[in-house]
Formats: sequence, structure tokens, C-alpha cells
Amino acid sequence: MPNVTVRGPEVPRNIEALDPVFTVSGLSVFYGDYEAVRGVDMTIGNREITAMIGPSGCGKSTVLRCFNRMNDLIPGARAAGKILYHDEDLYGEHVDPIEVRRRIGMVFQKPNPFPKSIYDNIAYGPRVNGVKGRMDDIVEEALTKAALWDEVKDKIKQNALSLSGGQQQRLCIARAIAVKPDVILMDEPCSALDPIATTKIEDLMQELSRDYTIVIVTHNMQQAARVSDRTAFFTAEVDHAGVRHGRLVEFDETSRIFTNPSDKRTEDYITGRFG
Amino acid sequence: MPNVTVRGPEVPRNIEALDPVFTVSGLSVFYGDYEAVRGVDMTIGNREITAMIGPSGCGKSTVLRCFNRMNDLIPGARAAGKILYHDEDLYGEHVDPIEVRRRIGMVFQKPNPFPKSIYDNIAYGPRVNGVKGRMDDIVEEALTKAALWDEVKDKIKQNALSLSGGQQQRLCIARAIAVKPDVILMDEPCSALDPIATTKIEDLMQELSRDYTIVIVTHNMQQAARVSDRTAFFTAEVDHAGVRHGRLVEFDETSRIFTNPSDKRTEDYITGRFG
Amino acid sequence: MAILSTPRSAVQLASRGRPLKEHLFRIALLASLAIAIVFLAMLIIYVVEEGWPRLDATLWENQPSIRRPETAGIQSGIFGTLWIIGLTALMALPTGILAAIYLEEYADKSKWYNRLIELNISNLAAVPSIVYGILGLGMIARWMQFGFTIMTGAITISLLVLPIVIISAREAIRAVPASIREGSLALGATQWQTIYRQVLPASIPGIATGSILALSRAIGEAAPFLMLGAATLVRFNPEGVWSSFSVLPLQIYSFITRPQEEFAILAAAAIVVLLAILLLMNSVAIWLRNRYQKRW
Amino acid sequence: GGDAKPSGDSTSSAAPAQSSEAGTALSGEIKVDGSSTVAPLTQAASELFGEEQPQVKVPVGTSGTGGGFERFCAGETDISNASRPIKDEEKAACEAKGIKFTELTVATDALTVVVPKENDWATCLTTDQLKKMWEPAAEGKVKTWKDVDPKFPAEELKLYGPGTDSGTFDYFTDEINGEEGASRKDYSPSENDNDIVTGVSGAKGGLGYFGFTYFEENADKLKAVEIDSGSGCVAPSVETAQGGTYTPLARPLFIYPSAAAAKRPEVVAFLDYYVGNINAIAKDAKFIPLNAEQEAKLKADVTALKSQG
Amino acid sequence: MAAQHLKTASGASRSLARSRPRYGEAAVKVVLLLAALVSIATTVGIVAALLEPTIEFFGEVSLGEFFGSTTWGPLFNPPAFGVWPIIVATVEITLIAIVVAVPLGLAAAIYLSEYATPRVRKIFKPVLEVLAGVPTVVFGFFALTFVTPVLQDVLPFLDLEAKNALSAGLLVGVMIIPIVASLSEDSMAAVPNGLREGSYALGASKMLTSVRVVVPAAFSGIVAAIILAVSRAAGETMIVAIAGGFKSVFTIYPGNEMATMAAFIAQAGSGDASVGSTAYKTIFAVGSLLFIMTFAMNYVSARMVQKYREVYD
Ligand SMILES: Nc1ncnc2c1ncn2[C@@H]1O[C@H](COP(=O)(O)OP(=O)(O)OP(=O)(O)O)[C@@H](O)[C@H]1O
Ligand SMILES: Nc1ncnc2c1ncn2[C@@H]1O[C@H](COP(=O)(O)OP(=O)(O)OP(=O)(O)O)[C@@H](O)[C@H]1O
Ligand SMILES: [Mg+2]
Ligand SMILES: [Mg+2]
Ligand SMILES: O=P([O-])([O-])[O-]
Repeated sequence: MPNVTVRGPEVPRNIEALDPVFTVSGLSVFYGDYEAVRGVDMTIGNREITAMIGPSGCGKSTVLRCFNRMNDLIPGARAAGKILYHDEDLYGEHVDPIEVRRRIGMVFQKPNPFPKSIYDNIAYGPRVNGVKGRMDDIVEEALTKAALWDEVKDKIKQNALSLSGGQQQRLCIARAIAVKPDVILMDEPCSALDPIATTKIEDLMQELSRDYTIVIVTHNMQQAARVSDRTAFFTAEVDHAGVRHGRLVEFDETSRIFTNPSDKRTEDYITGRFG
Repeated sequence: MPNVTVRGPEVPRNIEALDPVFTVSGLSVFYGDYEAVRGVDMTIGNREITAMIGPSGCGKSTVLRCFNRMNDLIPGARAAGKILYHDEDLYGEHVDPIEVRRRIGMVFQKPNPFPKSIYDNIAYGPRVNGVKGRMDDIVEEALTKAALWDEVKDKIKQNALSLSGGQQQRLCIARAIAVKPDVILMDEPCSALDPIATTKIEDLMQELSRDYTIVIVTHNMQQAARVSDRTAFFTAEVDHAGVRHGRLVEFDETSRIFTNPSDKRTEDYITGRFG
Repeated sequence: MAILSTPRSAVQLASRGRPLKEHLFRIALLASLAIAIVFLAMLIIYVVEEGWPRLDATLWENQPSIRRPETAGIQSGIFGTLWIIGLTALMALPTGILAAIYLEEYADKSKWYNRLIELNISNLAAVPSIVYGILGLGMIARWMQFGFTIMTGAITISLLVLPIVIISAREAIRAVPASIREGSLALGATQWQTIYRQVLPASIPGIATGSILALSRAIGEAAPFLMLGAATLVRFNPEGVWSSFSVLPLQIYSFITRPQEEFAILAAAAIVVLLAILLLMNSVAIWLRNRYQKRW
Repeated sequence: GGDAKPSGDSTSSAAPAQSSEAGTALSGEIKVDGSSTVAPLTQAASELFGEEQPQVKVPVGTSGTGGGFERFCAGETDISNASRPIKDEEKAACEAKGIKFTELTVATDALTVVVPKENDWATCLTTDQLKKMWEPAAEGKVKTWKDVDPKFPAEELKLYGPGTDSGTFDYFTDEINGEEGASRKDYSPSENDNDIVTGVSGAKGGLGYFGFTYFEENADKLKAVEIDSGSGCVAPSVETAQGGTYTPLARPLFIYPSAAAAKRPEVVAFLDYYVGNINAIAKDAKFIPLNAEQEAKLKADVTALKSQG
Repeated sequence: MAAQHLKTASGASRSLARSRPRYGEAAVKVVLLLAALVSIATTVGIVAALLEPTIEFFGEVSLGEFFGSTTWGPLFNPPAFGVWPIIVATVEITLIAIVVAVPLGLAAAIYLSEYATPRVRKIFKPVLEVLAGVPTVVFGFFALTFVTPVLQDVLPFLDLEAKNALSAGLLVGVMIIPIVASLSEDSMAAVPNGLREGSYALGASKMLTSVRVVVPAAFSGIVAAIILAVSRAAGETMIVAIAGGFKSVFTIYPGNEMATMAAFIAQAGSGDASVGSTAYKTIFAVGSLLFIMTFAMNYVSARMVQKYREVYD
């Protein structure tokens, strides 16, 4: 077993494993005719950090983007199966994807600040959601929570693109927080960052998991081990017709996955025998 | 220490550690005014596989591309220091970069077959180098060496883009072999491939290292451990002026690097404490 | 914490009444596009309807006539236009493509002269065509003493479309991924070998598309010929590059300026012919583009 | 840019001198440019001539009288159409280039002043009234018909006329305003007589002028005004123009062949044809033919030109 | 195989020096450079054609008269050289064109870039290309024989003259819609998808994302498109010559006939004005002015394009 530092006991937290925010059952995702992910069942616990790992192309991002219906924006993309969000069917007919995304924020692989001032980046979400007044407070609060306030408070009107990569990513997290979401999804949030910035973001995630439910995709096993409570391991399998589909192989507490996985493929992957 | 399978004793080979193909001393590489890599010293042994690892942006590709002077093609790119290739200064005045690239082949991260037939892809290199006749033999030989002949021999006139990703990458290796180079450089050759294709390429590298000197950049530590004889670990460091430069931290036999690194930073990296 | 105040089980994901505004916006956008298209349709219907009585073989079999507008044709204009376009293709396309190769593959952008060439080309693309007419009149017809001939017209039009050819050829060349160039160079190919054997073949569909569109712009030009005094009543087809000539757009212009109603009909019919040629060229260009769109 | 030289082509197509008897197949190109008023006449001639000599090409440009002379005196054309006699400075330009020419009067025109059919007040206008409308001093001041004559209604006066590069404009301004080119500038100029037709017929207070033939073509939409130059109102017509009573707006129309061109057999043949059939051509092109006296002079002039050789 | 390989690879037996001289490569580069220099020669030619007569013109007509008075009529007697009427007409027609083209073109661009499915885009873009390819004489003919009469019928109170700035401007506007639309769409397409996703992920609708994120991010590209369209409109000749007319009056009422700079050049250049006369040189002086105006606008536009390219790379 790799010599990795596993989160868990050393950070005592109130883990409510049986209070699910998302309940996924039989989820398959299609791009046109291609079934990119097949038959996923998992639950995301409230105010936990759930990590999704697996080799490239196994469908981690695809599943993540179902949680806030970002896939709706891709022509031809379609989800089958069920995702319950607090008992409500996320793909139900009456559900407004825009409202879904307001509740379920997202942070992307490449920091994507808008080419506007830092202030306007944070204020954008509240504004488009019709929040009026006290904008300064909202901005300060979000930046503070994202551990960025001290670094930028003197240049809040500067263009966000002038920040460093790590700062930009924290800005994107602050931007997500500013609309007061319930869940934050992160798709490889550190893969474009240097080690120091990565450490800062990891610390921030820990911090945020007190108030928010977090789902993170990472290709860095060590990161999953360091920050998450639960880990889902995906891989891509070729079916009898020769088509590759992403599958969920194992989903368990992170400590179990990294010390005592129950599936051979999980073990091979985390020990570096493939991938 | 991570539980990784290290190449070495189990594959008995005639390692001529002291027969250097490249001798790098004090190499710094600039993009315009930016010094991307600073002060690298290393040697590449004849018919060895040398791996270069390190976090993103630390200059692995930059150094690799100095070995066949591909950096010449980037406006403003410039190398300082010395690279000897078999005692000849690679950046000497009389040296023709085109001749250099003929001797020192390269395989890229994303398979980049030409949009032509498989046959023409292989024949292209010999043709531009003025090789006449026996082209069919050359093509067959190269494809055989690249372990692709059996898979494609019936569709040699088909467009290379119709091959799968893994096949395309082997085609690119075959293409490099066809000009009978001395050295093959590979820049993350498997990062766009699935695990099975990756395994095939890794086997092929082992096979090729009987005849060729191979330098490979990878972000996958396990891969470096599996295939290489020597490993160079790079990282990016911030100097007193706040500028990031790529540095070579440690260069040693692969087994040493992965079991008993002499530098704390190497250890941190391979144990997943950062990166 | 606002979070805590959201009762988890009572979430409401239904929309908050945005769709109407969204819908109107979308409809407004589509309407704008539709206006342009409806306008084009109206124009085409109008000229076809106006020119209908004259849309028969006499139109291209006969020469223009001042005496018999009702049977006058446009043959000399069609041939003049073909000559001009043919010569323009011979002159502007190779020059433009070579220049594009230079700028994309060789030019070092840090050199002032290369930046000057680039800036100059984008400026030339915006120079009014009537100014090219002045260039043709002052430099080519008079100073170079090429007179008011096909040659003068073709050179003038070549210079006029050259920037367009260069810009579109550059785009096509740029669309060839850098990995193809790197792959070739890494095999020891020289730069020209790489360009000639990899980049050009891969970009030919794009270059052809751009070239056809550039030539179709050239076909419709009238203003420069106005300055070049291309004789308006030409009752013979050109026989060589030193021949007098007229072109279709200029004939149309001269028909518009005649008093008899028959000439207005003739103008409309000639416009239909001109538009048909253009539509044909556009279709070929679009077909080429769709057929050979990015293969990597 | 004033250093125009003859284009190498216009004179090189001359075949060796040869008698131009009918029946000999001739070839070559005769370049004609100039007045848009006269162009239909020469074009008609060229079309008819083409039936006899299909190998001879006669491209006819319409650069206006002035524009035509400019190219003619630069040696770029063989024949220049003109709706006014050549000016002194144009003569000088020709002389400077060594270009000799002959003036041939080929038809008559009656400049016709037109108003819309619904205009019931202007049946006859005096030359003074025309001057009052058109002189430079009228610019911005004479805005309604009432400004021209208090008897007229206060209808807005909308003026249309040929552009400044036309011989018609030169002739009209010379005769009415007393100085060539002197005109108010705020009228709608157009080389396109059709524009004048649409413009005048579309505005109740409209007034314009152009060649008689255009009026005849559009007599259903327009009304020709009689002109009183001191000896009573005279309506424009073939008879008044030929007979010399439609003054001062009846005018001769010219072509100017160059002497050098007149040595080429195809040009000679063309001129012979043109002059030999002048009244048939004029009729065909709907111009006012020459009277007998004018026709005799034309024939004599051409004979003189040919014998200059 | 291995033996052969050894032969070539052991040590520095083969030099890395050029095995054969490559004169061809150098020659090719020279030929290519020459082709690129044709464009420079063109500019030099234009400037050369314009410069001498322009200088001579200002020897005969003072700059003060040219820019200081408002009566235009170089071909009249006595001539008048106050250039403002044709500048005003040019600006006015350009303005009308922009008022038509910018909203329509921009909206079409937003639709194509943000809303249209690939299939819809595949249909509409070629249609815009066809519109861009319609010869300007055709637009002129349409304006003169269809649009103006229709406007006169439908809106008689406008009191349109048979030729007028309004119809000409409208049609010039239609002509430049494709320029605005396609260049704006290019710059919107260059906006990284990450920005859109960032906006959607915050609960923004498509409209808000388009208007508040995509358009501002593409702003300099859009401005560049508009400037290029303006310079095309300002230099357009055939539409204004056919439908806008040649009347040289100092007026701004768009129902009036008025001559733009390009229309003047076309009129004077295709007509008399004997070589060497002041009137003839006026063509070149106005041509220079038009050239400088479009050149300056395009320079600004090129700079803006460069700027937006820099933002995301
Ligand atoms: N927009 C799309 N259209 C079609 N196929 C897609 C699309 N996006 C992803 N796919 C395919 O779906 C599969 C899963 O992709 P996905 O991006 O979810 O993988 P991933 O696990 O996130 O990989 P990575 O680690 O590289 O980000 C892949 O085969 C991919 O090619
Ligand atoms: N063409 C270029 N111009 C300017 N800077 C460059 C260029 N290519 C690379 N760099 C910079 O040089 C540094 C080293 O880049 P390089 O691509 O060599 O890193 P790498 O170790 O290969 O990273 P990766 O694992 O992401 O491929 C980086 O900071 C990068 O931004
Ligand atoms: Mg992903
Ligand atoms: Mg790299
Ligand atoms: O064309 P004009 O006869 O008026 O010179």
C-alpha cells in the first residue's frame, strides 16, 4: 500500500454519513448514442467531502456535471437513471436547471475568472440572482471565506486576470460561495496549480466542508486521500461490443479505499500498477 | 516509501552507464527574457531509458526539446550552457538542426499522425531524407519494430487517423524509427492513452531500448519507476526575485530515486506529499 | 448562515418565472438574423420577378444594344468578367497564398517589418474599392501605360482581392495543428518540406474555400472599373489581355442609367445572372468547407 | 498623375493602308468615348456598321463630353463624342500631344425643359425666368416657384439636371446663365436621364432639362415647357429645332475623329458608313436628323478629312 | 538491423553538420517574402498615385478653403472647394448604416454563437456569406427601384427625394451586417468556454451569460468589427452613387439627395475634369482624405483585435 497520509481520525469531524444530499441510482450518461458512463449508484453525504478518482476518460467529470445539470448545456448529452437531491428528483420535469445551479456551485479545472474586476467577479452571481444591496458585505464575506480577502482587499477593483493562478482559483471558489450554495462541485481544482497553491486550496476545502457539501474530482490520488471523507473509484471498461464505458468500481470511506480496497482494480490503480 | 514496482534487477540488461549519448552541463533555457529552466547538469546513457518527472510546468518538456533542438522553432527560445551529443556540441555553429532531428527522433504527448495513409506516414521520414527504393521494406520493418505490423498490415493504405489512439501512438513511434535514429525522445507518450494502450507502449519502450537510447517525460511516477533506468526529478523553484524557474533536483538510478532519494523534495513528491 | 436557513427537505427547484424574458430575448435575436435573411430573399425575388421577361437565351447569346433594349444581351460582360476573374485568379491566388505562407510559417513576429506587412495587409483590406480604382487609373493605366485594357482591370482587381486572399489563406494554414508541423520537423524534414508536403495539402480545402469567396467578391466589383473607364457599350468579346472590355456589374450600372424601361428589366435579368454565378461559387465554397472540415 | 501617354494598343491595330471598298472584310478596334448624349447615336451607328463589318469592334464609352476629350487628347481614343464644341484648353491639350482632329456635326438636339404633368402654371418660361432659377446666385435663395415669378404658386422648386461633366450642362449654363459651368449647385445632378425623369415626375414642383429624345420617350409622364427667348413661346420639336426657331436651346451634336485614326481603313469605313447613313441612324436612335444644308456640310467635311492624308 | 544501427550510432563518426547545402530553402523564403511585399508595393502605389496630385491640389486650393468652408462644387464655375458637405454626407450615410447593422449584426452574432445549434449555424452562416457577396450595384439597384419607391408610398411624410441618403444608408447597412455579424461571432467564439460555464454554474441564464459575460469579454473584438464595418460603409461607392445621388448640398436631412466622398470620386473620376486641372486633382485630394480616414479607423481596429487576442492565450 502506498505510503499516503489519509484524512480521517486526525481531523475529528461530525460526519453524518447517513444524511445524503444526493442519492444516485442507476445513473447512465449518454453523449449522443455513446454511453459514456453506465449504471452508477452512490450517495453524497451532507457536509462531507466526497472524492472521485480514476484514470482519464472514465467519466468522473461527466458524473460530476450531472449533479448541477451542467451537462444539459452539451448538445446531445442526456442522463438516464435517477439523482435525488434532498429527496427531489434533480431531473424532474418541473425542475429549473438554472435554480439547480444556483444551489449547487461549481469550480473548474482551469481557473475561469471573468475578465472583470475582482469585486465584479464575486458580485456577478448575487446580481444575476437578483440579490440587491449590501453587495460590499457579500463580496467581503465570500472572499474572507475563500481565504483571499487579506490578499486582495487593497485591489478589489483590479482586473481578476492580474491575480496568480492559485489566487484566481480561490476567487472562483469565493464566487461560488457568494451565491450561498448548498453544495460545491470541484473538477480537478488544483491540476493547473503549483504545489503551494494546491496546499492552500486543500486547506480551504477542509475549512469549507464545515458548512458545505463538497464533491471533488481529482486525478491525484494523494489529494483524494488527504482531503476526502469518501472516495469513489471509477474506471473505464470495454463491454462485449468493444465500447468503453465509465463504471463506478468502488465507493467507500476514503480510509478503507486507500488501505483496504475490496476490488482488485482499485488496488492496482492506487498502487500504480496501472493508470 | 510507495509500493511501486521498480525496473532494474528483474530485467537483466547491459547498462553502460558511463557511455553517455548526451552530456548536459549548465543548461538554462529562456523563452524571451523568462528563464524557464536554470542550470541543469545530467547525462543520458547509451541505450538506456532515462525518465524525467516532476510537477507541471517545471520544465521537463523544455529540457527534452533541447535534445533535438525543437526549441529552435519557438521564436525567442534560446538555450545557454552546453549539450554534448557524442562529444559534439549540439548547439555548435556548424550544426544543422535538421540533421540533429534526423538522428534524434521524437514522439509527442498527443499522437500526431499525418492525415495520410499509414504507409505514407512511415515513408514520409525516409522520403524527406532522400532515401530511395525499398520503401515497402522500410515501412514493414518500422511497423514490426513498433509492434504494429500485425494489426495494420491489411490496411496499410488506410488513413492513419482511422486507427485507435494507442495504435496512432505506436504509429508515431514507428514513424520515428523509420528514419533510423540514434535516440528517441518521448514527451508524455501515454498521457492521452487508456491503461491497456499504455501497457503496450511501455512494453514497446523496453523492447526498443535494446537498440535505441530513450528519454521519456512522464507525469506518472509509476510509469517512470516501471520503465526507466535513470530518473531525473525536476521541480519549479521561486528565486529571490519571485520568478519561477525549473530546476533539476535529483538525477540518479531509478531504483535509488524511488527507494532512497537523497533530496527531501524528491521524497515529498514521490510519496504524494505534494504535486 | 443562509445555508442553515434552507430547509433541506423542502427545497424548491422550480423556476422563478424567468422564461418569458429569456424567450423574448431569444426571439429578438432570431428576428434580427431573420431580417437579414428575409431581406436577401426579398432582393432575390424582386430581381427575378423584374428580370423574368428577359431570362432567356438571348440574354447571354446577344451583345448589348442601344437600339434594341428588348433583345439586348450581356455576352461581352459575361466574357469580360470571366477574363478578369481568370486573370485575377492567376495573379492574386498564387501571390496571396505565398504571402500567407510567409506570414504564417516564416515571419518572425518580433521583426518590425513583418509586423508592418501584417498591419499593412489588414489596412489594405479596408481600403475602399474606389481608391483601388484611383490606383489602377493613376499607376497602371497611365503611369505603366497599360491603358484601359483587361490587363489593367485584372491587375487592379488582383491587388484589391489580394488582402482578402492572404487573410483567408492564413486562417486555413493556421488551422493546421502545430503537432503536424512538429511531427514532420522531428523527422528531419526541412521547413519547406514540412510546408509543401504536410501543411499545404492539409490546408488546401480551406485555402480553396477562402479563394473562391475572395474571387466572388471580385466578380461583383464595379467601382474600380468606373475609374478605369471600362467602356460601357462593348459589343464584342475580349480577345486577349490588351483588349477593351466591359464587366457585368458595370454593364448593369450602365443599364440602370438608361431611360427606357426595357433597360431596367435587362439590368434585373443581368443581376439574376450575376447572382446565379455568385451563388454557384458560394455553394462550391461551402461544399468544400463541409466536405473537408477539420479531420484531426 | 497628369503624364498620360497613349496606350500602346490604340494605334497599333492599324492595318497597312488599304482602300476601303465595301466588301473587303476589315478588322480592328475603333475606340470611342465622350458625350453620353451623343453615345446612343454613335452606338447605333456602330451596331448597324457591325452588320456589315462584324470584325471591326467599336466600344463606345460614356465618360461625358469633357471626359471624352480628356482621353481623346491623351491619345487613348480614336473618336470623341461631344454635345458641345471642343474648348480652347482641350484643343491645347490635343495640340500638346500632337493630336489633330476634325469636328463633324452629326445631329441636332433640342434641350428640353420638363415639368410634371400636374404642373399647370408653367407652360412657357422665358430665358430670364430660367436664369433666375438656375444662376449661381439662386443657390439657397430661389426655393419656390413664387420666388421665380410672383404669379406662380409657392410650390417648392425641385431642380434636376445633368451632371457637371456633361456637355448638356455646359451648353445649358452657357446659354441660360451666360457662362459655361456657372450654375447653382443645389440641384440633383445625374448622368442618368432616367433619374431626371423619375425625379421631376415625382415632385409637383419639379423641373429639369435634358435632350429632346428623352422627353419623347417619356412624354406620358412629363410636359415640355415652351421657351421664350424674346420672340415668343416656342415648343421643342423636330421642326423648330431643325428650322432654327427653338432658340437658344437647340444645339448641334458632334463627333471628333482624330486625323491619325482616319488613316486606318476600318475607321474610314466606319466614318463613311456613319455619314452616308446619318439620317437613318439618327432616326433609328431617335435623334433629330440634320437638315439638308447641314448634311451637305458634313459630307464635305468628311471628304476633306480623308484627303488630308 | 541492430548491426546497421550500431554503425550509424556509435560516437560522433557522423558529423551533425549539413550534409548537403540547402540553397532551395533560402530561395523559397525569398520568393515568399517577395509575395508578401506585393502588399507593401500596393500601399506604396496607392500613396504614390494619390500623393503628387494631392500636393499639387493643396498648392492651388488652400487647406483653409478645403476644410474651412461649406460649399462644395469643384466642377462648377466658379468652383467651390469646401469639403464639408461630402464629409457630412459620408458620415450621415455611415451612421444610418451603423444604426441598421450594429443591432442586427450583433444580435445575429449572439444568436449564432450562443444559441444556435451546430446545424442551425451551418445553415445560417452561409446565408450571411451570400449576403456579404451580393454585389453593391445590386444593392444600389434594389435601393433605387424598390426600397425608395416603397418608402415613398408607405411613409409619404418623409418627403423622400428619388435619390436620398436614407435608402442608400439602409442598404449600406444591410451590406455591412455580415461583416459585423461574422467578425463579432468570431470574437465571441474566442471567448473561452470556461467563462460561460463559470456563469452558468452561478445560476445565470443564457441571456445573462450572453449579455453580461460573453459580450463584454468579446468587446474589443466587437468594436473592431464595427470599426471595420464603418470603414467599409464610409468607402462604399456603388450604392451611394446609384441610390444616394450626387447633389452637393450642405444638408443633413436624410430624405435629401446628397453626395458622399466616394460618390464624388466616382462621378468626377468617370466623367470630365481634364487631366491636370484643379477639378481633376480634387479627385485625388478627396481620395487621399478617404484613404486616410479608413486607414486610421482600421489601424485602431487592428489594435483592438490584437488586444483581445492577448487577453486569452
Ligand atoms: N462533450 C462530449 N461529447 C462526447 N463525448 C464526451 C464529451 N465529454 C466527454 N466525453 C467522453 O466521455 C467519456 C468520459 O469523459 P470525462 O470527461 O467524464 O472523463 P474524466 O474521467 O473526467 O477524464 P479526465 O480525467 O481526462 O478529465 C470520455 O470517453 C470522453 O471522451
Ligand atoms: N513557448 C513558450 N513560451 C513561453 N514560455 C513557455 C513556453 N513553453 C513553456 N513555457 C514555460 O516554461 C515553463 C516550463 O514549461 P514546460 O512545458 O517545459 O513544463 P513541463 O514540465 O513540461 O510541464 P507539463 O508537465 O505541464 O508538460 C513553464 O512555466 C511554461 O509556462
Ligand atoms: Mg475530467
Ligand atoms: Mg510538458
Ligand atoms: O454626356 P454629355 O453629352 O452631357 O456630355
